[in-house]
Amino acid sequence: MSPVEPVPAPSTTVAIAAPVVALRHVVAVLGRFPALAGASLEVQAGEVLLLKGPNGAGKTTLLRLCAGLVPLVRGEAEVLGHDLRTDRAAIRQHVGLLGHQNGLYADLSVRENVRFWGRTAGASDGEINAALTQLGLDGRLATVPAGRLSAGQRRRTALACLIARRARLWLLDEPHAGLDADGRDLLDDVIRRAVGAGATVLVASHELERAKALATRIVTVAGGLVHNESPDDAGADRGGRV
Amino acid sequence: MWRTARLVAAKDLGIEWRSRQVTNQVLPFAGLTLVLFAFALDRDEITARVAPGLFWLATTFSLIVLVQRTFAVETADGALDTLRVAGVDPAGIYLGKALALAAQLVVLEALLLVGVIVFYASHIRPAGIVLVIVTAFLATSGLAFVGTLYGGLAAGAKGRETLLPLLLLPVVAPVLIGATRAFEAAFGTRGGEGIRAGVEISDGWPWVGMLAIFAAVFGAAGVLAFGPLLEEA
Amino acid sequence: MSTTVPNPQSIPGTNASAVSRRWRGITSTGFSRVLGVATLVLVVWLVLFGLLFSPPDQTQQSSVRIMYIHVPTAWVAYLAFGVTGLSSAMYLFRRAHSLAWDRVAGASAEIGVMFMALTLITGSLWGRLTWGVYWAWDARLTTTAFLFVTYVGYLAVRRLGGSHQARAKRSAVLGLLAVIEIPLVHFSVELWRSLHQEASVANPSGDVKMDGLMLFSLFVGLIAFSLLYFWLVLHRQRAMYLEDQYDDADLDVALVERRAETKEHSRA
Amino acid sequence: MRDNVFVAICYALTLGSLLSYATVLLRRARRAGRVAKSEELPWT
Repeated sequence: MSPVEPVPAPSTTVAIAAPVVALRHVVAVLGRFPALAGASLEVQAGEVLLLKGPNGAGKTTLLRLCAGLVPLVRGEAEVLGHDLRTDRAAIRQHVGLLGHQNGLYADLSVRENVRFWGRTAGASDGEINAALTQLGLDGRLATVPAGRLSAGQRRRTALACLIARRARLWLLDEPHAGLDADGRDLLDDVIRRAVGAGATVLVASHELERAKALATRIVTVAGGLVHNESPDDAGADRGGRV
Repeated sequence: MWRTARLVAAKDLGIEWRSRQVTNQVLPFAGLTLVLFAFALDRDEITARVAPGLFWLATTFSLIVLVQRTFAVETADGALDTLRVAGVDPAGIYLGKALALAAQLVVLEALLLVGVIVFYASHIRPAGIVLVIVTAFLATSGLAFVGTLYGGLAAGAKGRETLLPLLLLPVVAPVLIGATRAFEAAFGTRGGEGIRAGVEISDGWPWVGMLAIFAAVFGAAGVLAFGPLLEEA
Repeated sequence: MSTTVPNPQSIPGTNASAVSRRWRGITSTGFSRVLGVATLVLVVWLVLFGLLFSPPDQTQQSSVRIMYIHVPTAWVAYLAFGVTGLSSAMYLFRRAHSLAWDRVAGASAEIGVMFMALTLITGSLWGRLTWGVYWAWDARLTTTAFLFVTYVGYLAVRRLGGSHQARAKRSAVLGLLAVIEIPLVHFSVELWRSLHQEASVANPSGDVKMDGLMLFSLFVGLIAFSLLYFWLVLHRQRAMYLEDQYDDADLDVALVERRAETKEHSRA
Repeated sequence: MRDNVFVAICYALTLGSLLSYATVLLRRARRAGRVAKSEELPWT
């Protein structure tokens, strides 16, 4: 697969197609606790949306809801044209979720992990190897069992699995956590390539300086609600204030 | 569906091949239960007479340990969530995991059979070999289907370690009864009357029929029910 | 928000009998009160007939009186599990996925387990008197014990939590699986018992010659316990509805607190 | 004599447990009902 040269972040005046994510007053509960208490959000195709906000604000639940893992208690939610109330499973082929846990099999080697997750999404061996090389995992590291990797290396392996899935909607929950400097550069490059290939990305992160460089829009999630920030303070390419 | 099943089965067996946890821990556990039974029952005529029952009891207890292991692998690093997000056909996951579980069970049963012959001086009538193999195959597939189905149900639950035996043991009762009676028909102690006076090989076959029904019913039920169960785990 | 407990349609004229007035609860309505009174009358009637009026049996003497309790509880237990299986199927296969079916399944299972326990206890006591042994591996008894353990597991799964819909779907699937297991277990135990030559003891009541009055008392028992079952399911299902409402009401309160939380956040 | 004792146990046990279950049920319903507004209950 020929390396795609990084495309500058698309301008925000993208044609208003059907929104990739459309949430209206969504309530979702974790046990008894209303993690999402009437959140509303709309994300257009190709956007890189940064979710800012304190811990326990509901960011993780919001991402898991968009991935169809959390049932909707109230409100309406549509992802990639599918109504989450009636059919949560249909969207899952097109969605890639990177949560706090990496979802790796400790006993299997890096290559076997990425091959397994890639195969489940129908990726060919070529794409799997490309994902490995892109994350710098194709050398000696590929044969090391995932259990023996450092946190950063496990994050990269999880990212490689994500790339091999070629998802249209990326849901990244604090992807920078645990990555060293060049790991973060790799991550930003991966996100840019994904957007270049037409994916939409939702990033929940506390690393604001780095994430802002990528984000086309920033919203704050607090108390289970989404508060839209004014779009002008997003996107380094428009010289937005920090 | 079958592609996913092969994929998941290969992954499970790959994990077992790498970690060797089943071979190093579960197989000795099964052998140990045979020895403990011998201690408890003390006299040889008794153990020889109930050898088939002890064989399937040891297999059933090992089944619980194997099922807990196969789903612990999934929940260890959140792979269960990633499996759901992968959007693969749940029936494929079910069949894959059942296949891997069945493979491990067959290896376990082969060793147990040797153990039973050695420890309990049981003797399989030459004509009974076919019955033993067919019974073992059907009972194993039944146990694997039921184990994977209820393992999936209990996988995400909080008290899953104690919930699984409570759910699984009543359900495997028919297999325990059927497989043991079929084995009794195949076994025969050296000299002396058979396990039960006048038990012929042919008496075993109706039980094999029942085991086949059990495996078929739970195979179909699993394919249908595993998806919704995995969804809520 | 305190709610007075008005009885929306207090039945003018017919003052509800003392018993039902004491039990007036939020879940009772005209119909449930009538059902409750009828059940009470029939149960009292059963006790009188069972203990006093019906003649002792020639062979079993007065131990046959246990039959008037044992057989109805067994009948209700099997009825309850039938209802649970049916409503589980209704919940799963109806597009509406209405939680009412799930509540009926849960209520019926809970009551079924209680009746099943009573059946096992009274059965073994009766067995002690008639056969001299508390338990016999008889096909019906074994299946009953198996059902009891299966539905204890079902209730354990119901308490696993998660949203109401998640609980409902998981319980419904397990409810159907339990129904599939019943014939399998019964068939295998039946086949197993046929191996043993001694007379397979069908049921202690098998060798009791039923004359008019005994049959009548048994009949009263069946009716009384069936009505009691429906009355209990009715109330239990409504109590579950209120508990779910209670959870949702909790949810509204929690939502209000949650939103208040954001105000301090944005002000801070 | 033992027959009568067993019979008494059966009757007392069955009726006692059913009665206690019913009262627990109604009490729990009343407690849960305190919050729900009684007008919109589906069965009234």
